[in-house]
Amino acid sequence: MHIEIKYFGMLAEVTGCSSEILELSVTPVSGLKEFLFKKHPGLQQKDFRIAQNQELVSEETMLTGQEIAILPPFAGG
Amino acid sequence: MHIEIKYFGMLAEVTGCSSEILELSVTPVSGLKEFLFKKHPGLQQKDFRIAQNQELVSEETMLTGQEIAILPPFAGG
Amino acid sequence: MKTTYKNVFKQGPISSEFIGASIAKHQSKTGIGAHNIFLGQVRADEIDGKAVAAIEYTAYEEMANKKFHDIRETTFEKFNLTCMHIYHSLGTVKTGEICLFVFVSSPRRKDVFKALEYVVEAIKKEAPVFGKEIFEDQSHQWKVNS
Amino acid sequence: MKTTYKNVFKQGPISSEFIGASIAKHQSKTGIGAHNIFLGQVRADEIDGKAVAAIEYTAYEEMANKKFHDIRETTFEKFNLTCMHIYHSLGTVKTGEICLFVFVSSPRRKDVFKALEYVVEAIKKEAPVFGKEIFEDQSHQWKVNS
Repeated sequence: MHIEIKYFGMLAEVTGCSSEILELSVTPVSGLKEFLFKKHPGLQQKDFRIAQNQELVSEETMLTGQEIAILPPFAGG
Repeated sequence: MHIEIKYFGMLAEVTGCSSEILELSVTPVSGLKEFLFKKHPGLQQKDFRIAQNQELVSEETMLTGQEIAILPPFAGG
Repeated sequence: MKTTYKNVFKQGPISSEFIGASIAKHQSKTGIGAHNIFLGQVRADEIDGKAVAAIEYTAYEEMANKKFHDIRETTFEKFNLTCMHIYHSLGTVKTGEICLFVFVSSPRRKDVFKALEYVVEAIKKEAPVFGKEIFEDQSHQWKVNS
Repeated sequence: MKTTYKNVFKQGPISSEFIGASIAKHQSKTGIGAHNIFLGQVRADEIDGKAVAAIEYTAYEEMANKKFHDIRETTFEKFNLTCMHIYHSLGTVKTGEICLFVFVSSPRRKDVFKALEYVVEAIKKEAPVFGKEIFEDQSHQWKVNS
């Protein structure tokens, strides 16, 4: 399935883009991470969390095809 | 000795004045209170504290001749 | 010998423009990361069917300014603050108007929260300020802090 | 179907005039007795001998506005508040300028202190907002909340 992946802050610097559409099989988030580490090796050294459909998810959560965001540490305020 | 007594808020209403100079002998605050209760019987029903030279004092504190203030409950803010 | 302390009192309500200007003045202090502001506003409390229209503030000013000074000193000792300002109204303040403005600033937020609550509670408890609640029919009662 | 949430973000710094005007608007709410305001100000931190000149804020806006909405709902459930406003900057905010404005109001003071700290901590922890600290020499590093 096609999934839009958004990158924010320092992670957009690492990947060189603020979003991309990836072709992925149905997989838990852990599978997505493996995929991203291959495509953007720089992510491996980075601290980040993943949101699906604007909610933080864990490694075990299955991808649903909804928007994914790769989020560096928060720095609001 | 001559002592200036100041009254604030509802206590100025009770005594009908905001300050007066009294002729008092050397006495602890408890003696001052007895004197004031006779002069202004309305004070007996009121909740108040006494400051001497701008510091709250207790019944046992001796009068020094410095300014005395009779203070109703605080309501700042 | 009498020490003179900074005068915390302002005649009448504290305006929103004054508060805005006070905030603007802190923009040159670039070590500050967090401000915390408390505003006391006169509430239209209803008591026995009558609504409060205004509070008329009086104070034992010399003692109050000394107390405000002591509260400042103690607060600076206890918390890591860059600066601190206190203003309290005297005279008539109508419902909806502001009668107390406390402003603390620090490099970091944790300090401002604790410091501001400390200051406001100390003012309510220790400052000899008196409030006459004036009702719409011009009758009154004396306010007591809870 | 997508729900749209109130937009908390403002382009650039939050001005002291805006804050003053926001305070003025509350003078018609005569049930309010206490306001508490938190302001986050950009600090000229020095890191390895270089001073921060500005922070450039970006956010995952849709998620952040949803989070701000959730934080509002939870705060109203937990504390007795009359009203609450949150504004956060996007884009460049220079040192000394204000990037976060949180405003809570209640009939009584006890509620505003607890509520304001709760809201600010929740924003820092839960809102996907990112800050690029720009140094005077135009180099940068990414800010992380502590």
